[in-house]
Amino acid sequence: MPATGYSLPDILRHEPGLISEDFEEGPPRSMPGAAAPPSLILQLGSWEGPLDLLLTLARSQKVDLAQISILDLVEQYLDFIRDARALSLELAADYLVMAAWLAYLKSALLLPPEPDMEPDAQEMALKLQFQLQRLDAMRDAGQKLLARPQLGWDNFRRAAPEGLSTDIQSRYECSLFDMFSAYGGIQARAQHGVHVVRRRPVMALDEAIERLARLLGQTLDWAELARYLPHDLADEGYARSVLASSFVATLELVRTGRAEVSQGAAFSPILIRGRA
Amino acid sequence: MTDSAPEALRALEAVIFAAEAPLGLADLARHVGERGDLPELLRQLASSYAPRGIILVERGGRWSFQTAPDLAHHLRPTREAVRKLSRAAVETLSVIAYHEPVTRPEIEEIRGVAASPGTLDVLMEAGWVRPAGRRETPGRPLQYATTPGFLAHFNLTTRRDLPGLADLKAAGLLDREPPRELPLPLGGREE
Amino acid sequence: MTDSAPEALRALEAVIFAAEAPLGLADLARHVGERGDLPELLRQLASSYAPRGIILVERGGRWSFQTAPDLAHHLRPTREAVRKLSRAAVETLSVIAYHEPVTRPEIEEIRGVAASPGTLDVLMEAGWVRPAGRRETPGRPLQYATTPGFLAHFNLTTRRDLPGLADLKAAGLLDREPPRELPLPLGGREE
Repeated sequence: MPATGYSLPDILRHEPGLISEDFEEGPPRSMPGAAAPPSLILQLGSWEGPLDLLLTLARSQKVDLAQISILDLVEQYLDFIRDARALSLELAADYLVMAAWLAYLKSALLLPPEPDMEPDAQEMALKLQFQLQRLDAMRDAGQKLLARPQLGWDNFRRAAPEGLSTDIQSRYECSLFDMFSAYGGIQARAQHGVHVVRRRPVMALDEAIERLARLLGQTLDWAELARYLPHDLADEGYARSVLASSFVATLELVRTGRAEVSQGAAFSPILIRGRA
Repeated sequence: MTDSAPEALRALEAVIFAAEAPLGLADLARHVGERGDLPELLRQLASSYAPRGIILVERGGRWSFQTAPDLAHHLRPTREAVRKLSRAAVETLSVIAYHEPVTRPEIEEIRGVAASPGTLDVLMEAGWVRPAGRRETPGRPLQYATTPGFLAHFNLTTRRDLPGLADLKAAGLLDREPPRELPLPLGGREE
Repeated sequence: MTDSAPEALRALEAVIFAAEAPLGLADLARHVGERGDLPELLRQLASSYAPRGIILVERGGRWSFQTAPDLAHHLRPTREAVRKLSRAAVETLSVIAYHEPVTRPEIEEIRGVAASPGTLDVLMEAGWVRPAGRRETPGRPLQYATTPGFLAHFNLTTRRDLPGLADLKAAGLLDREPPRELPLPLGGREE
């Protein structure tokens, strides 16, 4: 029993010289036998692999591929390989693998069928014949395709068509509400701007210093800063300005040595007295 | 005309069709051979195409096929793209609507920001704003106003239908409080 | 057919004429509008061009004008010769066209050799072959199929027009496996 348990497609697809070029879509295929270095590959005539050679030999039988004798074909192939070796031609490994497989097929076909043999020899032969027919059909189809009128040779399209395009016309979306709220936004901004810009009644710092210094000169006792502020100021904004300016005035008087300031704790009343 | 004419016409139309540029009589003769009266054949071909969507035209002694001019809109169909107006554009539109005719410096003053150059263009492209003459003041600035298209788009009969400031306020559109002032930590004063 | 038909025909021919590539029904409808029965209008247009030197052809559901094949001799001098395809490329092309969608291992099985790296690239560069999704089998191999450009190049209206397709199918030669009921003409075996 030969050791060739490979199914036919595995053998046919195997090409040692291209083994490094694996396909993106599949894992590397397992290789029967040792990898032959690429230098061993020999293009036998113009055959593209053993199946091509088989097909050429089959066609030499000058019968329909459907009627071909697989046994005769096997003999032809094995003879061919023998002749090639006699001529010391180096054969690519896959031609030899095919030869081994065909020798196995031949013996399987000639011996009484073994019931538990997998795969069945008849089936293998059938598959080989199918593959030969299919390859032949594809070759034939390729030639028929090439015989058809071809664009750019038999007929032509326009060389420089203008092309089509689509003009985009913008339509703007804006609702009445969008517009009103935008205008409202402008008005609100403008009103806010008035708060910032309009000149308000303020007590200037110079005025506060002068006033505080005058009041302090009359007493040397500690007193709350608030007591020195004018009372009953109707304008709250002005009152705040007076408070702020008077506080800064206090600091200025302390800095120049004309007053002392004291605060017991954060946020507790600020006490102030004049220095003689 | 001999009965080879249809063949010559077919060859002529194929050659002119596939050519990279309009072909003169010499080019045509080289491709289809000297068959009869080329100008006459071209006239026949042109008249057979006249009612079609493709026409044969002569320009400066050179012939080419082109599409019939009245079908241009099929070759460049327009597709509407809906775009939202920018905030600046909406604001500018509202200022023009409430203050027209209004000059650009006035728009900028009311909005409180300088107008970007494209804003008025967008409003004019939308068909809502038009130039409305020059104001007879120094510099003669251009004025802008709204269009009938503006009224139509917003379903307004006249500009008088625009709500007044009081209406806007009542609708809550003016109630944008300025930020509250920070409390002063100086104490004393409140008591 | 309403009396708008001639207008629709004119628009159709102008659009197809001006287009840079063959147009499908959806493209055509976008350009000429939904006017009546587009396929019927296209058939009318095609038959009105049939005797001319320019013909209207359908290739893979896309329509284009091209010159009539019998006039090639008038046109060829102006064009470069088409690139010659290698035998492997032609064979690979026919395997893909008749078996699509087909994976690379299947192509190699049918051809009996490993594909050389350049073959599929050449076919894809020519615009005749495209990746056509992955097959949902272990390894999820990429599948290949032909393009409308392939049909256009070889003047095929649809894949059904591939030479001998029906016969090959009937003979079971496009199946993945040999048909079970095939007789066994094993020659010598019977004696």
